[in-house]
Amino acid sequence: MTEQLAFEKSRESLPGPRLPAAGVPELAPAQVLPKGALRKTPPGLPRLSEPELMRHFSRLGAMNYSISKNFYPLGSCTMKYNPVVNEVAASLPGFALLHPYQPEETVQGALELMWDLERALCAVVGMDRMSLQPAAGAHGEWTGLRMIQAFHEDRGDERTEVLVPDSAHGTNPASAALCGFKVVEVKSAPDGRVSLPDLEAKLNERTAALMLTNPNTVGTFEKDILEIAGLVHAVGAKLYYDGANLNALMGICRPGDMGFDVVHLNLHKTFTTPHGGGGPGAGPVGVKAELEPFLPTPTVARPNGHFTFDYERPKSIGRVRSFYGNFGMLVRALTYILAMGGDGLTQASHDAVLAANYVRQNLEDVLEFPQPPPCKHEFVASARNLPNGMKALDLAKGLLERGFYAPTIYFPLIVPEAVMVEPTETESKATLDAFTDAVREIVQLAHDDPERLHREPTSLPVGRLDEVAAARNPVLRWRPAAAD
Amino acid sequence: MTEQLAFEKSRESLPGPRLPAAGVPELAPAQVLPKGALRKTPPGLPRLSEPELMRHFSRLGAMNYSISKNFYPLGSCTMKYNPVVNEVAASLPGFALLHPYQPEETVQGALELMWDLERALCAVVGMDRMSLQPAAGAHGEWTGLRMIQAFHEDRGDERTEVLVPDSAHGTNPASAALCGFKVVEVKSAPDGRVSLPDLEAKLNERTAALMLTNPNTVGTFEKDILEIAGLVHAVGAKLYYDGANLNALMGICRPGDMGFDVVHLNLHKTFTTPHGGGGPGAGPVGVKAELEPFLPTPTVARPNGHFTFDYERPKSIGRVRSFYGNFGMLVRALTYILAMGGDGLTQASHDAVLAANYVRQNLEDVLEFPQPPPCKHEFVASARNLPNGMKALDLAKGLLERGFYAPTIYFPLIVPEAVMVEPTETESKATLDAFTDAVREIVQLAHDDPERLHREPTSLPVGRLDEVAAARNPVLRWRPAAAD
Amino acid sequence: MPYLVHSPEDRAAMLATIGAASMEPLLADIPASLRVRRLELPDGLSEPEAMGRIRSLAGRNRVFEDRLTFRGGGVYRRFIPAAVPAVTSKGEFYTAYTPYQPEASQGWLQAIFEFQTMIAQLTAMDVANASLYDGATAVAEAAMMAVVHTGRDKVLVAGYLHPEYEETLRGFAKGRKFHVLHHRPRGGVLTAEELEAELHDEIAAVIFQQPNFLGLVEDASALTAAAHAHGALAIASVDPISLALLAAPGEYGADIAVGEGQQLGLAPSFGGPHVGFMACRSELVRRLPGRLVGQAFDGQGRRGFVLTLQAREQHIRREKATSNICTNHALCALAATVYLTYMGPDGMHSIAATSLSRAHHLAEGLSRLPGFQPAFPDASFVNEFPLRIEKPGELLARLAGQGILGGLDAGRWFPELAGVVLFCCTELNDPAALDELVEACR
Amino acid sequence: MPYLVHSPEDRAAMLATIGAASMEPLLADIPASLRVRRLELPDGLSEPEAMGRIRSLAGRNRVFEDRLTFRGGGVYRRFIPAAVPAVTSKGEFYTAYTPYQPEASQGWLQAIFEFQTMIAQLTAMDVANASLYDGATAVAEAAMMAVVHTGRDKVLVAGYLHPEYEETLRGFAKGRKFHVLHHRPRGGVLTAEELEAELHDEIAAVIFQQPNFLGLVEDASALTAAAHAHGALAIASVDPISLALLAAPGEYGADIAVGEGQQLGLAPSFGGPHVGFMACRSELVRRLPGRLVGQAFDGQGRRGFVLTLQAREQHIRREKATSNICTNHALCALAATVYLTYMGPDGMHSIAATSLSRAHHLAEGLSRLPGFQPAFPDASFVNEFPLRIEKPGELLARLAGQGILGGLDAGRWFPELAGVVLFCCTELNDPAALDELVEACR
Ligand SMILES: Cc1ncc(COP(=O)(O)O)c(C=O)c1O
Ligand SMILES: Cc1ncc(COP(=O)(O)O)c(C=O)c1O
Repeated sequence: MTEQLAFEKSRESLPGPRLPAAGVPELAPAQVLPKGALRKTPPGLPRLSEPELMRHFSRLGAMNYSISKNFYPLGSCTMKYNPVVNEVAASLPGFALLHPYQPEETVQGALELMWDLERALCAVVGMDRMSLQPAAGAHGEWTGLRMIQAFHEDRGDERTEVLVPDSAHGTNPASAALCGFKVVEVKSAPDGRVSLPDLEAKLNERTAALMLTNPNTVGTFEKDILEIAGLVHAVGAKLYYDGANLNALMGICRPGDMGFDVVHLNLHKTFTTPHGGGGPGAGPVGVKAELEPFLPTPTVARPNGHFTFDYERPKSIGRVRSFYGNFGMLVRALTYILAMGGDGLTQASHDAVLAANYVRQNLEDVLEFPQPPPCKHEFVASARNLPNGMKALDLAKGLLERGFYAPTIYFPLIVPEAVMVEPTETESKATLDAFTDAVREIVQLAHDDPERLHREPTSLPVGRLDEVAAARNPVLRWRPAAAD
Repeated sequence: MTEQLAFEKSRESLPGPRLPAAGVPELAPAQVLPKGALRKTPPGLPRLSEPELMRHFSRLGAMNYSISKNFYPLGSCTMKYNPVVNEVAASLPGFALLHPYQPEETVQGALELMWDLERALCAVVGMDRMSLQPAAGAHGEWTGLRMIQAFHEDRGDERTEVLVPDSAHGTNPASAALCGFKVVEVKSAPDGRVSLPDLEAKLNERTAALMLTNPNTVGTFEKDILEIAGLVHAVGAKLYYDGANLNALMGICRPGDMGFDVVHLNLHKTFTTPHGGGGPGAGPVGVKAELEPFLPTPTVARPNGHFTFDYERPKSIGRVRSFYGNFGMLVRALTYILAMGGDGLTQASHDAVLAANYVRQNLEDVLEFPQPPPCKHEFVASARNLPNGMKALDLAKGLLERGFYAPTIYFPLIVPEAVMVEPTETESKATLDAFTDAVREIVQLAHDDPERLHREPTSLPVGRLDEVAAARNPVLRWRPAAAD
Repeated sequence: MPYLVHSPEDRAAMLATIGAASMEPLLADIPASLRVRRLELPDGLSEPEAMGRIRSLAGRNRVFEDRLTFRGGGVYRRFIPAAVPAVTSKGEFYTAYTPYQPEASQGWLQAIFEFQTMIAQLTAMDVANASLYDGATAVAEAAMMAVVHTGRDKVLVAGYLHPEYEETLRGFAKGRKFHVLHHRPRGGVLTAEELEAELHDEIAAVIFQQPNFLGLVEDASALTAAAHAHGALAIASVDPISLALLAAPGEYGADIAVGEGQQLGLAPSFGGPHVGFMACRSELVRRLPGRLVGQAFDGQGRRGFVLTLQAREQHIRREKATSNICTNHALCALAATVYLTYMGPDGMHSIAATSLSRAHHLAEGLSRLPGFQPAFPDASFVNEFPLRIEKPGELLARLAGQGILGGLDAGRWFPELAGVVLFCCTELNDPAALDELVEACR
Repeated sequence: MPYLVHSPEDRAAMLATIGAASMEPLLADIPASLRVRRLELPDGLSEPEAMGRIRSLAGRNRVFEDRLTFRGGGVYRRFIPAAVPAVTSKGEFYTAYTPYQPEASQGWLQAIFEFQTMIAQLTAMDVANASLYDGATAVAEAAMMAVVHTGRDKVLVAGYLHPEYEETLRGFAKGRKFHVLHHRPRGGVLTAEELEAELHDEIAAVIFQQPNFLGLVEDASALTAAAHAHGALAIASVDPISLALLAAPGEYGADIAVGEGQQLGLAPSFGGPHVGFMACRSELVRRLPGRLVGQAFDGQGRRGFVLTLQAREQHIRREKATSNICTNHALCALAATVYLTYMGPDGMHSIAATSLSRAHHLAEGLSRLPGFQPAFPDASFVNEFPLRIEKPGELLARLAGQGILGGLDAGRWFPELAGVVLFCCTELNDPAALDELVEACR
């Protein structure tokens, strides 16, 4: 069942909500503002009563898949359980009501929280300092590359290229481009790892950095990482770590020890801040000491027991957004780290790897696996050989029909009909087994009744939507009937 | 899709949650407790991790109808919108964390809140004082009857009977019986109102009270209420008001002016405290001055600007439960009253009456209406003449299938195949129209394809459940497989 | 106006459908003499203004810290997992009605079925109901069950039952016309001999609290056996957390177990809403008050849950019902269900054992102070204990001044206990807090 | 351990299925030299202990009252209807991923479609995207759109743009290799003549803030016209609440409207997460950064919503994408959607008009004090205004001591504005609070 838009439920004569009266002499805007500055027609917002509003959004919520509901096997997204206590923490008035420009002596707790979180994250990844400012992973990538750019410039070393594996997430090349770099693609070897010969061929004195994630996007550990780091550093370039896949490694090994110079993390993946239907996240960036001078301003310092924002950082790339970062997400991440501890985070990564290998093993006979086991926290299968020409997309829709979300499909680009599954450490064995059963059932259906599979999903508010038509003739907003 | 029980998801070796260590010398229970006092086998509670727990209850929530989801036409239940801000109010630490035995000077705000609420409710119903102690409507009825009992006893007047109309809610006779009274049923006239001749015949010097609700349970105003009150008072009995139907009358007329001596209210109906799937509610009881000495102890007093609990009430019936009532619900009710104000409550009752008459009118040609219009906040139809022997139950199940909850059915008992609809003031015209359409569709289906209607609902987690078998062989708990 | 949904046009259209020119025809059957000109309340406030008033009321209360709250007496500060309010604040649960239509209410019905099972497991009884208002009315309902079941008209309160529960019971007894006797032991807890002397064949039930109101552990087996020897039912009012350590009512043969569930995930909230629970032996199931959820199957054999054995209830049986209860405390029962699921057996044991260790540590520390002594040194306790103190009023006022909500003055209710103060400890009173209390009592 | 789900048996069974005796074979491809012995963090805490630490951090911050907060500068205390967090705290929304699979994500997709529409309506522009990180990066993204669209490599910041937005913009410009010029007017607001003098044909866009950082109302039409006269785009960074009163960017012909949505139902939260919004003319739609939701139909003709025009985005276009943004600020956009739905046109007008009346009342009151004077007496303002004060630092410290978060010292960023303090008023600063501030400033 679909739902009317709020605009369609609106009634023109419904009065607005009760709000405080001014209580001082009321001014008409025209009394104090130039005529030309005034709005001509009031904004066409919907008019709904509060009961209608709450019902509207409750119904929309019910039309939506979420972790609350069931398993989210989205590879590369680390859709793990979001602890409810984190939400309580972030909404404490002592955090939620702080103005960013309050006097520093009135926000010592907030600064200490940032200080603690920076150190905890550094401990996990083995870096020296971190900026908590970037708002998401891509923003962190851009920030990291800007620092690398500034580092090279500072040494009078002009470097114009960033190397990115062909298996990389789209944000890597996009961030590099946004930073003014030329993007040079590095090929993957058949096992999904970086091709060392190709890397060597492409590294040179123009190379500013190589961006990698490890485990890589096919879920395999880059076992030659020390050699890779050596090659990169040998030409004077920096090694950048895309932390989206950190969930495999906590307490097991550290990017900092592998030779990475800059690391971004996705607190909304590894550190359980909720994904929120597409953010807000947080993408802290860690660096080795050498790059510290270039960190965004301000950083948090503690000159003599008192916390303060440090703006006196002449080599800094400056701020990368307003204020100090998505502070509310930082509160959630620290709450999680305190609850998990070093022991808990380590077990989490072990369990994430265990779950991925378990699901992979259980699907071994129904899907194709371009890479040999073991995987780390995720794996990529190929739906290329599904019966009757059924595709990864059909598998995905079949899963929706059976009460699961779909894996990431058609990424990474190096695997045809890619089906990328990341179970995370917070899904029970019973759930993983039910997922495997659903995949098997779909593969069987592809064999027995491909027509039916192709019609799925049928039990959701809508069936397969025509995305091609939607993009050809985009309708990106509602318009009042008259204006249509 | 049904859901496993938490017990069925449990795994024996799953460790419990992290909890604080004692931090003092740890004692084994056997060190300080007599051996015979110790538990032999640990309680067989389920072992679930927090992620499983949250998913479990989220899934149960999704299997449940609620006001959040859609219209609840349950007659007599006043299922109106529950303002979300009320929930915020009740969870303020300044209320939620108060111990009931804190020193009075540390709970002045709580006492003032109770004082304010008592006065506001008295203003709505026209009574002199009120006790906020009862936990629900039925508890309020019992409390009110106990006061009437004590009042008569205090005057040496032994009265053993309570009159209750045959249309009354089951709690009325049950409360009277629980109070040791003999219940005498008063007949309803064909129009659903109290039969005056029958009332006169049954009133006598043994009568302690007549319990009424007005509008009565068929949704009709007892227009002879002043005459009824006269008759009741003439024999020295008291008139009791069941406030479940107050939603029709706020700002229009007051039970106190009609001659009622005792009134209970359901804050979980008229005053928007959420019904919570079956409570907690709150059932304050108001009295005329004459009955004030009998109110439960303690009441809130303000001797000299300072609020205090008054325990010095020698004629009081004593307390009717622990502490001071469902305080959290009182906070919600006062928040609602502040937001609505006298003007808002008045409009609410007008709108409730309007909505009921509107829906009634729209169903005039498809259902039978034993009582003529106008109704007040609710109406009762009869499904007696549905085609092909379809019953009120079939209509109810058909509504579930179409995304609505069912009206109250088979109550009041005086209407055969009763279908009791209370739209409330917080359902939009669009929703009411959709409901009417659904009823029409079902009546049509009863005509066209009774078999299909009889199979409904088909789109919910389960179909019609065999309640007879369930009661014949009751399984009221899960048991571990071994013990089965 | 807040929470109203109609535009003036909507109202006009609805009136037009009805065929009324205004609201007046719809109200015409209300005698004119009864119509009020206006509701004598101030006009409504906007949400921020209403909340401003409410916040200012909340601000006029003093909130003691969890760790410095040592007062119990039936309501305790305990750790409430964030998962509990996260579940109970779901609109899907709290805006639902009692699950009359089972097909559309499986979520609630299953949750109640789980609650019933958990209470049965915790008490080791056969069955439990869907909840009652609170611990006090649960005792009263249990007494009424016993009166009906045995056909006798007296119940005996044996030992220190919560005084407010006893007062509540007396009110119900007055209505239902049975008698409440009581016996208060000199030694804080009852001996079987003392009880025996009070028992006779007119007694429908022996009601005792475990641990009793003073926090002391009764010899529940002996009390139960004595009751049974006289044909009376044994009704145990139990602390649900203590059941992780103490013998369960079902283990010592009690007939009905009742109690207050506030400690299972509910805020103190100035005394309510909390939740009463009740469990009993199978033989008594048809005498249970209130809702009961049972298993049922649909035509396709799918398992579901329904309200069942409704022939006990007011809406079917009216004046012959086992109780008048209708709306109960479902949402509080849901909180308890989430709490017990979170804790599991290990969590319950940890909470109870930590509380016990800390309480004994505190009792020792306080008893060493001059002017403090155990009120009943021979009795054992779990996490609440009575001390005899010279000037309790002064001490407690002094502690409050230092932000400590000290023990509860039992002399308020029991003249024989003048000077006796009950201190309690939970997992929230960290060791440093215990030290602070001892220091402040010096 | 919290949030982990497997029992030891589960783990053993999973390893057995895999055919591994322990975790080691699964980690064997990690060079031994890289393996760490242990993660150097303390062991985990129970929930009450972790929250104890977190609460103690929160407790070390000072929370100023809503009514006594007069500091804005991009982040404002506004009334947040309880409905807003009630919606955004639903697990159904906040635990969802970006809605890649539309059939299972209609709730989110429709909410974003509604957000896009509301932003378009508010700004009177053709289309809006699904959100950006914040107001600062929204300005930067808009500038980059203009640079690409015009093929020019300079943007002009005209007048007082939020200094942190300008700094952010400069960072993006460094990377993308375009130049940021700026002109700060002497009179607080720009005149068309002043602007004209700065304009030339290499300028891709004129970027201005309305009201500007000082709270003053720019002549947006004139600035827009001047930009267009030189083939530059006009980018307006707007305050969404002010749009209830002030001409909308679409009304004066701006090409791109951006802004910070914090005031639409989001807590200050020490500066984030908030939400950036962006709207533009239809011609620019394929240059928009980030997510866009569009209408689509299924085989049965049912309307639904999908992520669309993805050929702009990084996951399809990689280095050729319009932006690198992936995760955006959807949940904050949802908050704004709920807020705007709650307010409707009347509510928005009421909030804005009340703020305006109060701000003018306050400005008058403060300006009467000795040592206080309007910094730019000829300029008009909505609800934030600059005063010139003798010793701003001392005054603000004194106010803080009295629990008042006074205005914002603009001299911190702009040397020419030493001694200028920006005061703001919203619907939460009740008249008594205004009096208190004036009194405290005496
Ligand atoms: C491998 C990888 N890198 C980068 C990103 C970008 O992170 P964000 O979406 O937080 O910008 C993602 C996630 O979407 C990712 O999976
Ligand atoms: C008419 C009437 N009277 C009394 C009651 C009993 O109220 P409660 O359920 O709060 O005990 C109800 C509601 O269930 C009712 O509808």
